[in-house]
Amino acid sequence: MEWKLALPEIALAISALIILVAGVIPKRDTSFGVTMASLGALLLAGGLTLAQGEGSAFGGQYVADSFSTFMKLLAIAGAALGLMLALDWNTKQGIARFEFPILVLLATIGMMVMISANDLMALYMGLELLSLPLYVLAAFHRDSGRATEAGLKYFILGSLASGLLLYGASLVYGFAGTTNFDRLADAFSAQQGISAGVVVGIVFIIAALCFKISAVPFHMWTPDVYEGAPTPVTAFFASAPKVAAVALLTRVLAGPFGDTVAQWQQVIVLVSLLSMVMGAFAALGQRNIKRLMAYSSIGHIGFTLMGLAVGGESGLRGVLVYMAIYLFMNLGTFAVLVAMRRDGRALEGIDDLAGLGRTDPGMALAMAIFMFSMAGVPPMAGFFGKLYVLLPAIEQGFWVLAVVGVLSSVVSAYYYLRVIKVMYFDAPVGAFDARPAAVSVVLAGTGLFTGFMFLFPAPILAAARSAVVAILGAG
Amino acid sequence: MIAGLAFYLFAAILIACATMVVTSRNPVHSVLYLILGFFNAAGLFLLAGAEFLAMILVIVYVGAVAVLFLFVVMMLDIDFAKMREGFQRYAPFGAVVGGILFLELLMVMGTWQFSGDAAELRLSPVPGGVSNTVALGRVLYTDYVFLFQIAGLILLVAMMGAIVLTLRERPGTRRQVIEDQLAREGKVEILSVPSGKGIRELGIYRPLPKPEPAPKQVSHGHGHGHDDHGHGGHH
Amino acid sequence: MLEIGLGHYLTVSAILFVLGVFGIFLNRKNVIVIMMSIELILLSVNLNLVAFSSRLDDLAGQVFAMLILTVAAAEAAIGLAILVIYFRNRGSIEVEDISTLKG
Amino acid sequence: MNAAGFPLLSLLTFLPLAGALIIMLVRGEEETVASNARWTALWTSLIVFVLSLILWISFDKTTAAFQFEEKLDWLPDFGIGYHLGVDGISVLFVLLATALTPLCILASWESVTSRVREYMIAFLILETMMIGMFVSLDMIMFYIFFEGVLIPMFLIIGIWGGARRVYAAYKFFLYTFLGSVLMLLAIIALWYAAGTTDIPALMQFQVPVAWQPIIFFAFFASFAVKVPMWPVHTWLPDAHVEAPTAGSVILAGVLLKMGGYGFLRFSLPLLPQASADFAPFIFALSVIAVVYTSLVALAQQDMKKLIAYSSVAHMGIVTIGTFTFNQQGLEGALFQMLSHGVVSGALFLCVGVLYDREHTREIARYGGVAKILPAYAIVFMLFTMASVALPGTAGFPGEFLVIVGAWASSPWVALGASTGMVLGAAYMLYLYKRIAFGKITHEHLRGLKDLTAREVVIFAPLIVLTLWMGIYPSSFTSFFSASVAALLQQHEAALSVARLAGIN
Amino acid sequence: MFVGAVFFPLLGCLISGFLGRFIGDKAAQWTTVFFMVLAAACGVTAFIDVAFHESPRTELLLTWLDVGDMSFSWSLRFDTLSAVMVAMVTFISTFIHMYSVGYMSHDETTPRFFAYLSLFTFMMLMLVTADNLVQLFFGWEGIGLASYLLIGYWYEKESACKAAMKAFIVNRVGDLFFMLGMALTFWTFGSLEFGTIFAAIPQHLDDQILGFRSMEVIGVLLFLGACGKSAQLGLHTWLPDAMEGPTPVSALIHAATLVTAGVFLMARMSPVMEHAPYALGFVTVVGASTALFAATIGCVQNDIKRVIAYSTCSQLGYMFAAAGVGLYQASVFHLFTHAFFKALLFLSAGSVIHAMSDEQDIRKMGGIWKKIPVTYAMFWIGSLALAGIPIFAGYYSKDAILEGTIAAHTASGTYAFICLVLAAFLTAFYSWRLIIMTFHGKPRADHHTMEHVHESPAVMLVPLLVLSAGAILTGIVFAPHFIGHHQAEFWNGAIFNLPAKHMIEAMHHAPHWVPLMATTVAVSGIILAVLLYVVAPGVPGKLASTFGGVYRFLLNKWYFDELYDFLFVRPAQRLARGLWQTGDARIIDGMPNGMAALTAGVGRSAMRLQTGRVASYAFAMIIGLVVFVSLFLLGR
Repeated sequence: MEWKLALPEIALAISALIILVAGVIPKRDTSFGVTMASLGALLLAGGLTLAQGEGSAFGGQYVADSFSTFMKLLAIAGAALGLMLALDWNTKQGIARFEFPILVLLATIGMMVMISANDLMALYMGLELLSLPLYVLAAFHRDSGRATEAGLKYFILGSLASGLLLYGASLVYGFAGTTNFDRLADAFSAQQGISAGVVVGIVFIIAALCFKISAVPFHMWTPDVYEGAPTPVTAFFASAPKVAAVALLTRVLAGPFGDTVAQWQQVIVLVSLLSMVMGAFAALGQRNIKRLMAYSSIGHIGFTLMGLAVGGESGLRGVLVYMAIYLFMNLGTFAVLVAMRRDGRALEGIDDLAGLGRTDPGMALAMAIFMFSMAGVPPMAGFFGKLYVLLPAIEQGFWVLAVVGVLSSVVSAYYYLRVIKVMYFDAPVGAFDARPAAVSVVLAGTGLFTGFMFLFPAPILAAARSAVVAILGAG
Repeated sequence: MIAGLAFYLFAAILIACATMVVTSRNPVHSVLYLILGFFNAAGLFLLAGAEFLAMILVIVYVGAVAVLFLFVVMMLDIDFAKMREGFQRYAPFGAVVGGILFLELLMVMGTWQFSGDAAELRLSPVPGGVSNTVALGRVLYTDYVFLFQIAGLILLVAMMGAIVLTLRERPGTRRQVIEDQLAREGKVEILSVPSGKGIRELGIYRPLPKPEPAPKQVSHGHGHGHDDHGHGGHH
Repeated sequence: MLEIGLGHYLTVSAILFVLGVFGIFLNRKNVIVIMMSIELILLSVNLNLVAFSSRLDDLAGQVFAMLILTVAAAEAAIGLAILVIYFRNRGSIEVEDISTLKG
Repeated sequence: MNAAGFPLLSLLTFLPLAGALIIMLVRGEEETVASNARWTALWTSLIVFVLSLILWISFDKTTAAFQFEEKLDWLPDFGIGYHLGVDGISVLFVLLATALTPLCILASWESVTSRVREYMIAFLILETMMIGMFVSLDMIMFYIFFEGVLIPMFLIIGIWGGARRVYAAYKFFLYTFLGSVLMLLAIIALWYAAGTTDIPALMQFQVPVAWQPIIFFAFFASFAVKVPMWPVHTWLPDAHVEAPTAGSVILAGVLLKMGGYGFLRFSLPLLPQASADFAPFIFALSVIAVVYTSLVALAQQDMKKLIAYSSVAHMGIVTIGTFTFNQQGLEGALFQMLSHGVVSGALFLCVGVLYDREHTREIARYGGVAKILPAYAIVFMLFTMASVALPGTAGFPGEFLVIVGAWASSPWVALGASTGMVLGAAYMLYLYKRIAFGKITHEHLRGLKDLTAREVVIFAPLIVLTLWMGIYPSSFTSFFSASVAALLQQHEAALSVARLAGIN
Repeated sequence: MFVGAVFFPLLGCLISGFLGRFIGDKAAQWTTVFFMVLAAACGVTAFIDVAFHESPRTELLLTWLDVGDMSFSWSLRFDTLSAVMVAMVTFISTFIHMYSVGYMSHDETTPRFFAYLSLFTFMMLMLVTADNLVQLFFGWEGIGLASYLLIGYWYEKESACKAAMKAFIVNRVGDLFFMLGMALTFWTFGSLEFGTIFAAIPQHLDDQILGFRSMEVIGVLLFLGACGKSAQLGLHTWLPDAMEGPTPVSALIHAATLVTAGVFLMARMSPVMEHAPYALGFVTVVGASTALFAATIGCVQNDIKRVIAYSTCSQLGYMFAAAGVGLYQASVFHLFTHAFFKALLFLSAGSVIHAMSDEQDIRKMGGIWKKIPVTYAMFWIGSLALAGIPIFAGYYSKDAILEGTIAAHTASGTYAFICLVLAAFLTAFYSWRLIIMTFHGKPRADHHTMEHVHESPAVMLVPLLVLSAGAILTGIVFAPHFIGHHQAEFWNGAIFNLPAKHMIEAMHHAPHWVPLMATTVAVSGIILAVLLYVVAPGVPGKLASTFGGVYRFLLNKWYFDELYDFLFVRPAQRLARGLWQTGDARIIDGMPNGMAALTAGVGRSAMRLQTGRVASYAFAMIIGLVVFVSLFLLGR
């Protein structure tokens, strides 16, 4: 057993337990200390991930390669930034409890397991280890009807998705006699072809993973949950778990199901198309900015899936680059949402941003950068994300995807512009409360990344490239 | 032969129970049918040779999960009279969709094929000569220890989740303070209480807890329930 | 006919699965029933796994099923906890009422 | 590295950005911030302008090759590089951009009073984008700058604009965005076909004939909106009307040229066959644009809207010239773009002068201004005449060359293009008459002051340029003659190759 | 000298225009006059130098445009043709400047006026000295601008503004054809420089464009261009309205110089025109028709300046008719003499108006000849020259034209002859109608005006005297050179005649009754005028009421303005409004706006899908699943 290989996960798990114990014993409120400790743990896990070797462990259930490193770092970053956003918010909202960071830590372990999963069982366990804390986190504001409704909806639909995943997994297992990805790949690459049953199984699995990344038509939970859940939780939802789920989907589709590409490709194409269109249109009439972001994330996932549908080295790289960029610009946007608080009341309406350009130019600037970036206007980072999926899409002749993609980005530009319009063109309605330091840090970091990525794109691109090589080599 | 008959019996009851779970008016009945269904599923597991799982199903599922369901159903104090009947508006269409799904599954299941190399690809072939439980035990803590540990974490999450969501520290409730208990002087006074007389007479009583505020009743069809923010979603 | 093969198990499981699915999207009663439907789906999965496991002579399926049982228990706990707090907030667990968040 | 010995083009491109950063760091009282921002922006843009004069001086006019080249790896995986350079076609546009920006900043000196810091930042960023677009020799970079322009312009229109600014800003943004995303696809398709996005490399590449029409249309979608051509021109009047004066100047002066420049830089050299095939289509649209928008301009009640429509008509001349495929037409188109940049910019400034004093753009609110503002009347008259292409002013050589060039394509196109002469005279003179001539019917006009020293400083260079370009245009055409000749030669060669292929 | 002749006026213009405010009105005026005198001196010297010492030359100034095969420069071409024009323009312009000093003395912004006048002169000189078509076009448009400014000089008058705009825009219509003509010229001859063009003609005789000979098309296009400037039938409508400008302007621009630019163009392009017989025929017909048409209108107009304006129009018709039959020499000669006598007439009219306190309606004049005898005399001289009474300048040139048309022996020539003879009759008639109504009879002005009637100051009278000398003498002095036997040496190749046609010869051999007839016709016209307006003053009124339709038709200038208004102006306005409010706002903007509305609609329905119900969400998922599974199973 190469336990050492899984050191990041193990370290994180042990830290979580220790922090849990440390948090539960004192009688006073320990949430701040616990959060700090959790951030430290995440940092540690990040460091360990960077230092992680390559190889597989636990009878092939766990695999570490540069792909997993890339995605894990993103996930950890997402979790850490999410925690930072939550710090102040939870206190002000009266839900500052030390379990929160620990749940995030456990979810992060789940994500890491997912990303490193090389077995359907590990996949499932990772997914559940991610999902269960998320259900709890969504309902974390337990005195809020909206939060609990969000949690309940998320739970029901999530469970259904798990059911689908399991059903699919059972069919795949039944076909191949194994749940290990490498062996599955062997089974699917065999000459005699594959049965209808396993194809159905694959579809079920894809459907379930599409649920996690909230791709149409499995997206329905997203707007409601995003709106209902506490804002930092939404920030977390929209970032890290998406990265993990995309990683998982990528690994599954590129690895074990790589040889059945003809079967699943059209599904991904369809899902991608629907997601881009839905994300563009349904957001148009939104007044709640969290809901808006939910639809926006659906649209972005559509773009990501475009890369996945195209496949190949460049397509998958597009996926990774897109996710990396999406993660940061999304967290940045949510940092602004977290800071939307006036007279102690948290605000969620787009109109509440009115006049931000005057009352808080720095934050407005950051938000404008994020919005332009999301709309895909160069030179913001978001443009490069889109570019890197469009390039392979056209290279491989996916014209319809590309055209629908860019057109939907025009439609979605409308609502991103509306945010900017409200911030800059409308008269101020009053200043927000002072912005917490942690939020400022997140804003500055993500803002600089989003605005100036074009100057030094090489590191991310190189990392994504080696990650893709790793996964394609494995499959 | 007997196995065959048993299969049909268990399968029939299982399906019937499942149907009742879904269609039954009273959730309590649903839970009870669910329990019955689990028993029958356990029977099917037994027939398939998975004794350990069958037992787990009975113990964990029936013993814990289903009872938990029952408990919650009871606890929530649902007004069954006001429970809505029937199915969604789109039931016919939904039934068609479900029917198609079912037919497709049947079609697939009916013509099940294994991968040619399935035998070679197996990870944990059943070892000969040991019982199912032993065999499982051998692999579970070795080959699958990783997953086992994760399962542990998942249960931890479940525990934390349940606590963090439902535990309320009410003023007046007394928590167990172990130190206090340990530091307690051995002055436990044993009194003989005459029957028919209240503790009050003996002078030992504790204050009653404050009445718990009744859960807010929300009338049906009320558009906005408990909205904690002024800026709700766009309706 | 009494020769019980894989197909029989799979069929039963498929029926269970579809019943579970029906239970989720067709019923208008309360959410607990939906949760029970999910349990039905999981049960059907377990049945599948056990059947395959027995047919393939492979333990992985059973291990998988066991993990599923564990997780399902945890899931049920969390689900019910959420349900309880939801009920506390809204005083109802009817399916139709869980629709404040929409659009 | 290049003739200048240092990365001149990078410096030109990013210096304004540096200025913007400096302004961003300015702190203090609102008044001092505003004044510091103004001065910083002015000095930055002036330095950039002076630097750009190096281009003017040391540009080698005898060659069609790219000069001042800079090349670095940037996104190497897809063969996308950081590649800058200018040739005869682009060099003057750079100068146009650098020359107009300080004027615009001066023009906003007093008229922009709110959020001056942001305004100046937006303008400097805009300058970076504009220069970057003209010096980019990589299509992706080109696209980035091309699109990047939208951001500051959107804000300029939206924040400092008039009453319907939001609608105008949206329309501007979405129209151009829609067009340019299609161009992005075309760029990617070209990249796919050629394996590079490097423009000089692409020019050596023969795009498959079957692909050309679709790519052409994708480029067309973007450039036609930007130019703008009929019938996708309606964003322009709205944008112009609502934008602040300086915004209009830049919009008309430089941004519209991006479309024409795009046609010259991409459509013609890269897609010779499609360009030739669709030339009649372009002609038809352009002639319609000339006649249609000139007529519409005739009916306008708003000064800026009128000039905006006149821009559409003038740019129609440009597109005609671009697709004539002869030296006269192409050089005419280029010259027309430059002159239009100066003249329409100046006209918007003229409108701005009145607007600053009277705060209305409605023509009917003026009349008899010549009596009160004689110096202004002279300036306005000069630019009016330049706008109607009076020989001796900047407007003439371009229009003349285009008409001559168009005749070679088809006399009817030339006829269509030249109707602009009559209609243009009609609407411009009608405008001038209503504003400057007539009795002073609005007494409140009597108190107006004539041009201030600042305004004289703004107009003086434009007047000089207008006359210079009219009287000695060969000092400008000499910059692009070689490049245009090379472009045409290559175009011809490509066409004959295609013809041969067609025969075989 | 050559450069000076052209650029002194510009200098004057700049000084007066930009420094006028600082150096004062008087200084500005006299500066321009001074520079004009210098220019005139240079111009006349240059004329003598070039025409009589046979030294044509071209002064190269600056490369203008150099584009591909197209290259032309700013340069001054001095051959006899341009020298004649330069001399004439500078000379007349100088005196008009001088006259203006007096005429405009009460004006507030005289520097501006003189700047415009000098600018005009400069542009005209650029036109006539152009070495290429483009520079000619520069001058062409330049004089258009200057005339726009001058007509609209009193910009506070609505009618002046309108007239100015009308002049510019109508001219632009002609310019459009000029522009096209240049384009075709370039593509035919590969150059726009006169020398190169003329040299290349033999190689391009049979070039075709759109199924016609290129030469013909060029000819027609350039002539249409000339029509605009020279107010030929169809594009003449601006000229009468242009009388809104100050009278010296009318004299300079609308009599002596600007309007003759078209004729100059024909003469300049004679090598091309000569090879375009059909175009020439067209020129003849249009010219002759204009001559008659304008004359008919001139008979009924009541505005003193308008009458003269129509007479100008008519005389231009003569010139074109001459050019059309190939007699460019006669055409230019008439141009030359006409410049003097028409300027004289206008300035005299100005003097009358000045005297009458700015009254222009001849029905309100009368009985003033004793009060302003010099002006009266001048008017007579001008009219005599105009009517083509022997000895006076007009006689020589007009006679030559009539002879030429009959001698051409072509259908168009004959048509032209008939028209021109009729026009000559009418010309004499309306000229004397004008004289009689203006100066004779009972005073019809009010008492107050009559008291103020006075002779103009010397600064105005001197130019009149000089011009009258010209109106008398130029014919007799220059006829031998322009159209006489020395013409070949005089023109020295500046004008080209097809060797085969021998028009000059033919003209000289025209029937002897022609000059006699011309004189007879003119005299009978005068007699008729006297009969109608002196002997039986009631008759014109009766005639007018009897032939009411004809009278109104003529009075309203053949309803050309109304026709154009109906055909072009109104439809254009309606179209403009329609295109803007319907085309742009509804249809074109309707597309994006409709698209936006549609998008919003789709967005709303997408939002409606999000019902908030868990069961529906689950259902959506299941539908998706079923669709995908079906897709697979069916797709396999």
